[in-house]
Amino acid sequence: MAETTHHGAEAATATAVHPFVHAVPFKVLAGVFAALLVLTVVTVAATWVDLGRFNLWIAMAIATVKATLVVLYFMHMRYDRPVNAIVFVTALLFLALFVSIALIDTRAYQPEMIPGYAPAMER
Amino acid sequence: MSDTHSPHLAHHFDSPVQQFESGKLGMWIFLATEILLFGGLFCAYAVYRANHPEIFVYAHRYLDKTLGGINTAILIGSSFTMAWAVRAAQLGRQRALKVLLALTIACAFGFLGIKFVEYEHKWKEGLLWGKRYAPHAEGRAEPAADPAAAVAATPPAGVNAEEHTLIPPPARGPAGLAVSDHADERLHLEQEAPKNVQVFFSVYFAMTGLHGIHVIAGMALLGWILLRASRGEFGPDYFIPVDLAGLYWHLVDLIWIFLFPLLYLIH
Amino acid sequence: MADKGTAASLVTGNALAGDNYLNHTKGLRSWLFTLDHKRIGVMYLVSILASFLLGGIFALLMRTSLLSPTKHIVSADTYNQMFTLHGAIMIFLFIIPGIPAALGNIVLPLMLGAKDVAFPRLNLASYYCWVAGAIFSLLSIVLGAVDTGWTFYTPYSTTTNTSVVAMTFGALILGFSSIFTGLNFIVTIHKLRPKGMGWFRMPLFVWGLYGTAIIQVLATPVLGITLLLLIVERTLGVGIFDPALGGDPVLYQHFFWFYSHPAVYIMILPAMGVISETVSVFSRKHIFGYKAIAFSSIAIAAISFLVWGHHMFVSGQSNLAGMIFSFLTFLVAIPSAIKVFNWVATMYKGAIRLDTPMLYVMSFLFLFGIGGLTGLFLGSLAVDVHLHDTYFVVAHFHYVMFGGTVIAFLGGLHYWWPKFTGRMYDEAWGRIAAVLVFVGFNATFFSQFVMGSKGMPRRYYNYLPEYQIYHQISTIGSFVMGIGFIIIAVYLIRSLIAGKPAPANPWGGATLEWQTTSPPPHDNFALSPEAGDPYDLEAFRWDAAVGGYVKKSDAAVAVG
Amino acid sequence: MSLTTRLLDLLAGGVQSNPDGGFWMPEAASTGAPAVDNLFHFILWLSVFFFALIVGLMVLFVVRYRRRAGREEPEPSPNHNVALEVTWTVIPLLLVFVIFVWGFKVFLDLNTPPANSYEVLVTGQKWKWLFTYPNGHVDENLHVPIDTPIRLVMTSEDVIHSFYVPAFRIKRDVVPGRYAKAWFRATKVGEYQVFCAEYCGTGHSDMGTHVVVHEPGGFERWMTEVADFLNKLPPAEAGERLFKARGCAQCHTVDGGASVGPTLKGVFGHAVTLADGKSVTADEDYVRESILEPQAKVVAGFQPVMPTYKGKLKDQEITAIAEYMKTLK
Repeated sequence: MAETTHHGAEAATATAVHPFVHAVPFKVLAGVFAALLVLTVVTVAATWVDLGRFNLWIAMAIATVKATLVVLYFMHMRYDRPVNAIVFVTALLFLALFVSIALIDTRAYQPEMIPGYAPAMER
Repeated sequence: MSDTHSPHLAHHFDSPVQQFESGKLGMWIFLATEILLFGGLFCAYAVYRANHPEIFVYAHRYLDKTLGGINTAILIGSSFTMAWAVRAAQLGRQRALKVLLALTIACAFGFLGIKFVEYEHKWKEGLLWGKRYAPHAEGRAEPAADPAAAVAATPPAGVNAEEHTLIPPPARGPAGLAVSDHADERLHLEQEAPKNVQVFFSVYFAMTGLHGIHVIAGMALLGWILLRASRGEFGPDYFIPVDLAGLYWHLVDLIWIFLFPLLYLIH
Repeated sequence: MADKGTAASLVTGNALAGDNYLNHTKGLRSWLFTLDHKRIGVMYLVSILASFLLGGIFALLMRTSLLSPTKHIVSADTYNQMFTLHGAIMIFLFIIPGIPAALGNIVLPLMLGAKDVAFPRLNLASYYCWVAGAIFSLLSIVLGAVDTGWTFYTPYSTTTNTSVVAMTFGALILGFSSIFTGLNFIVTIHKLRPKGMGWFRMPLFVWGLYGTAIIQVLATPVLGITLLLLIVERTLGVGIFDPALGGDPVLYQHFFWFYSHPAVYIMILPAMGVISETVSVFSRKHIFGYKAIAFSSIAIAAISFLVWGHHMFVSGQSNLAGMIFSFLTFLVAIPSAIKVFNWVATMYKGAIRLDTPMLYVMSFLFLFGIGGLTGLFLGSLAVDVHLHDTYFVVAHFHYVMFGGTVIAFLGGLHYWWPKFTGRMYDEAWGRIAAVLVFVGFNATFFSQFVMGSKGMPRRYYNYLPEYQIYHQISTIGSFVMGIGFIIIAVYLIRSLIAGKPAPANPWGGATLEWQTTSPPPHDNFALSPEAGDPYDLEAFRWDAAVGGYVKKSDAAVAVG
Repeated sequence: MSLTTRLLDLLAGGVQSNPDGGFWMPEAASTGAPAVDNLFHFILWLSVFFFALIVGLMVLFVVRYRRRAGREEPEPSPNHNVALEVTWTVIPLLLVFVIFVWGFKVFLDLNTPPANSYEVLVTGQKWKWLFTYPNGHVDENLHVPIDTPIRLVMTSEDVIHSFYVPAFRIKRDVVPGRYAKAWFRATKVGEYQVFCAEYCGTGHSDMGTHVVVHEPGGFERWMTEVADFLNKLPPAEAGERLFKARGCAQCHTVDGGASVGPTLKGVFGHAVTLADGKSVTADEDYVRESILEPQAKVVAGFQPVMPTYKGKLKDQEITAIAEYMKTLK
């Protein structure tokens, strides 16, 4: 089969019971859990400080760190085959393109918006 | 034909490894579709927030940060128990698996319960989406604006009060100044509700609603997994369903990790 | 898993008399609950052909009504409903599942030498999603047919009193069907390839399906959320796209085209794959520029996501966005051009046999050539301003979708027909019908280019008398095309009953599906085949005793 | 005239000398039209060349290399050729880049009105265009002077429409909730068709009108004449003109036929049954009320869908419409 090699090297580093089983050690799981909780507190705490336009980016950065932890450890991506990571990252990439191109456009004609203007559509 | 013929191996796969990896890849692709599904809502959020930041800054204060924070912690907790459950399945620890799955489902109930409290609160105050947006004066969480004035200023349906212009006033929503000057935007917002606050609540209900539906679907899925686990179906040889359900559940958590700051923590 | 075929089948490779997937189990239930990809593919095929018939009837009714500028056989509202249903049925029910879900389902695992797709149950679920989606879509006809155009543009779609919700809900479910197929195919291609088939030993049809599947998986969910938002906007008043509630109708267009432009490539990529297979086999030549064709499939899939704004050049999007989208649109033209050059180069010095599938290949190159080149007009910002929403656009996408995808679908249908039915169709009638469809098609749609560039807007019930001559030519052409399709239907159905039994390899193809019997057994292959170069046609030679092609190395065995 | 423009003219089949538009294009009557036509014909001839190349080679190969007795097998030839493949990638790439830049340049010109443009407000509604001039006059046709840049600021009352004048090669979607802008400078006196190009419902294909391009001085004469028609014409005639120009005729017939709204034939002075069962005499007061507050007394058997004309029709105009209604017997 083209891609179905046993990943023995990876299995050896973990509690291997079966060639393709990789159980994440409990310590790692608990550590990630604790980190996520701390980061949740941090992201709430960050709203007490006003950094102007960076507010959004800081909140997003913290959320991204949290998401990365979840993906890497809870979702086993660190121990997984790279093709799964490629699928995931591709989806994020296309989402980013979708949002950013839509944003380029919308910002350009924002001043022309006339809120609530369409009387005949009143239902 | 494969020599290690497990009862869980479907006829068209050659080996359990091939089957396992196919399942995992399939699940990741499914998660990719979920990301793009929510992506549309994230895109709508980004576009409206870029266009009308004042609406988001004004309206997010009607959301309860504390409840949102608790819900975030609950979901993270459920993700943790889920990841632990997968570990238990891989190691064949049947009792731990069942307890952890049950805990995960319990967390999901907790999340939905709190979500219900939040929704009910907004329902009572009329802080609903688009056309249903009709805020009441009493019982408001924050005294940020005078909603009574906002309601009064809404022109009666079908009547165009303004003369000599082709452009009638906003058909719906509280009247007020749209903030164009970003410099003193915050000052403004302390006092007056911007136009089209309902846009925020449309986005809020669309995003949390779709997420809530995913939570419910996840609970059904986990319930089924728990049922199978209680029959002792899973172990080191066969834990794909637990693993895949876990992946789905983590994605639900992942989306909430972004929704929480985007909706509750605007400032 | 012994071959239960008769002695005759051992020689010719025809398994009609012996055990095959058609007679492996019996009864209606064995079909309705089948997990066999071939049976699911056949059910898809029958279903989409029924949809094609329905959509075609709407088209002919419209064309008849347009014979006169103001005198009609239907009312304006009925006309509007008919073009909407024509579009929605043809796109969501026929052409998107057309090649991947019907032909792809039948052929893909065979080409990979696999027993089935990776997730057979999901495959069946996909089919029943299609059925459910079709029921909802057609229900909308009864409930007050939709009159929004297949694009469901807001605010028209949120204010019209027709049953938009039923139709969009149907399209939403059809989206799931499409996602399931795409997901299944990606995993199948990644994990179920046989021994000896590295990525660059895959048949180009598989590459085409792979590119298609990527788009299906990444774009369709956005259609899902768009239609969901449209549904809640109509039912609950969530005003994401409603200008009266502070929403933005142009955002709907961004959402819609983020799916629906890549969807155009869902339609054309597998068609290109079919052409890659057939042009090589019927020229008896190794495909020219294999890697260029394979990579261009993936390039098209990737870039196709970034060109959606060219549907919105006059919607009021910014000049910057217009520029980006126009540039990327031209960029996506290049891989398509590369493919066309490669196909023509494949024919060079070949031994070309003009069987029906090859006539469709020629037809495709001609029509897709026009369709692709007229895309240059529409991708160019200034010219598109004039041509947008005219019949020029209608003609352009029919040349690409019909002249490209449907013609390739017909080519593929004839090419694989002997494989999955076990019978040959009537070659003479096949050629006549192919020529009729080609001639009728050009009459129908070329005149639409002219009237479009002269300013005739699309979706018009009444029109100015100066356009009448073009409309009349178009209508006459559509009837010629209709006759062609009737002929095809008749001889294909006849071949099911009285067709000559087909050999395992009637055309001399080198891809794996030709190495099993026609029709294939339930498990596809008695022995897992080993893949070589999928275009090494020289390894096969005609064997008169078999009535088909045999591997040169196996020839001795077959005769013996 | 530079060599390139001459060459382009030749390619374009002499579009500039052929303002009728030739085989492909409609009549050209604005400054933007020749620029678009030149590009159109450039792409056209480029396409014809490549199409002839592809189909020509295909036919040639089919004829020469078809399988026949004595030629059962192909001749050996390479499976790929890097030089060839790079060539047929790079040349089209360069050509489409030329088309892209050219198209973008013309597009910018089409979208950038000169500073001193004459501005007309355009309102799209189901299924009618209304044009409001700076002096407040509203007309159902777009009257413009020749050789003057005209800037259109467009809004929609209901769904998306699209303002399309083939002879000027301009088109712009008119989206509710924002202003759409377009401009042109007419170069030929005459009447040109306006279409709605974005599907908008039952009457979409009838949502046409005309651009009337006046000779120098003619526009001003027309404007002084129409701007004062209320005072110059007899009230009933002025009312008829308003009735047609301001959208009444889209929903009300004057011949007794059924439509979205009740016919106005023989209504004035007679009793009308209302939706709530009451009856009212259609006098001046009722007509006035129905125009300003259409939902107040809806005629039995009709939906309350009429938009208000408050702020859109002046008293004198309403009186004129009432006068016109008196003549409909």
